Amino acid sequence: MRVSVQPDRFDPAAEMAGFGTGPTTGAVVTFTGIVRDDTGRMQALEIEHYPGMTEAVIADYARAAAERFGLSDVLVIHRHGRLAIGEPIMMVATAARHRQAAFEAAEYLMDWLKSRAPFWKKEVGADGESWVAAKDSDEDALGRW
Amino acid sequence: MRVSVQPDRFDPAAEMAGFGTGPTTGAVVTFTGIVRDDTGRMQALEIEHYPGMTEAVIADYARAAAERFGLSDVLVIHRHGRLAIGEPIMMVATAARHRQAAFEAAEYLMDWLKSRAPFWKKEVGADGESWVAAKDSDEDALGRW
Amino acid sequence: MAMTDPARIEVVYFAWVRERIGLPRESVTTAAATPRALIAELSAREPRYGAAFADPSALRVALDRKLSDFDAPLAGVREVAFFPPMTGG
Amino acid sequence: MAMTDPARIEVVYFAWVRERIGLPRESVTTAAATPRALIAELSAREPRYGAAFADPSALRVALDRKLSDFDAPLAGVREVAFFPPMTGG
Repeated sequence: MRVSVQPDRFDPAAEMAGFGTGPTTGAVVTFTGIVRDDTGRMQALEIEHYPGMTEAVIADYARAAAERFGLSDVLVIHRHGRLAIGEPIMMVATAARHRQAAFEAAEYLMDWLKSRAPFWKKEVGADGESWVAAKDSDEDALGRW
Repeated sequence: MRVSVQPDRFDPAAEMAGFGTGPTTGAVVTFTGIVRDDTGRMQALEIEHYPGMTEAVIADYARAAAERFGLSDVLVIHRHGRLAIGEPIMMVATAARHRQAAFEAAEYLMDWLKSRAPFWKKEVGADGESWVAAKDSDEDALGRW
Repeated sequence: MAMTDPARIEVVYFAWVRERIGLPRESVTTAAATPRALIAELSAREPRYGAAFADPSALRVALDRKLSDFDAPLAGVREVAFFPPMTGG
Repeated sequence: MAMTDPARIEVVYFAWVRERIGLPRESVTTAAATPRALIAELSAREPRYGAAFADPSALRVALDRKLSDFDAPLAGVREVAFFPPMTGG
């Protein structure tokens, strides 16, 4: 298990190399979130977080996912600070015996991190800055777990 | 969109590099299937396929997934021939605006390829060879789509 | 058994169907109108076909490389494939 | 308002709560027994707190870095954080 909360850019492909090797792994799922500009006017994404709490919350969910879905490995990387369009924001990787467990664990982690890890996103654009509002649908997604 | 049916080993991390770049991609999901030895007595996995039909079936499902889930990119690699324990069997990657579409498209592709792409797996072990039987649960999984 | 004008068809086998029949493919001249009629005709020939085709519910059929069913018309089809349920992914 | 013995607590703000209050953190000596009592106390001080805390349902609170609720006891807590709903992932 590895958890990293970092300002530095990372390379999802490089992080995937060597992840989930071992004789009991039959399935690896990765999720990468990328800074997207839907308006054509965004210049950067600024991510604030709660140092100390962030790492602890992510590690708790990573451990919970590993236990619940029988993972042989789990990885979470999440950035903070100022990110340019197209840069990776975060990544989750899960390794399990079977595909369903690997998929479910990755979605479980994404759903919980989205609404429970103390990060706050602000879009910085040509027209000014605005905090990204939490979506009801993200909170609702937790109901399935 | 890229589809490859090949005997050669591939590196999932290297395949992920450069996948799903572009301003409308906010989420990338990858799935990698790996040869697993549950018994401790397996020596290799042999995969037979139906040349010509295999490529066409995979391309059809990749196109269907791209349309249904609004993918900005999709990749499927599937090997045939003799594979050693720990080697990647196949990989699916999906790129979309949002995480739910990327996850669902990857699971959709996996579910359909599992039961509809003309591959047949045989486990080669110290005690002999045996064809892997299709699971009812894999056929049942198609009901959700 | 449903019959039609005799035609030359490539018949292709995979996995344990191939192993039981002992051939990956063969050309067959047949008047069978459907895959079901074709496996009946082949099964009458030699026991190895009977062993491969004993339980059609354990088999799948593709006509010209498209998954089909055992009662689909064979007219105009050039390649028929018989195989067990797929185990990809 | 629920009160307890006055204690020195670190109060931490994030995102637009931090921006409205104009501070990332401050030490507060308070007898408030709960986060709800604490925001009432702070809101009475200056309008910028009132602006930040106007709608507690739009806020989240963490006590010693664990997500909690506005009616949890503050006794023994060293760090209280107020922030909007998280937008990670």
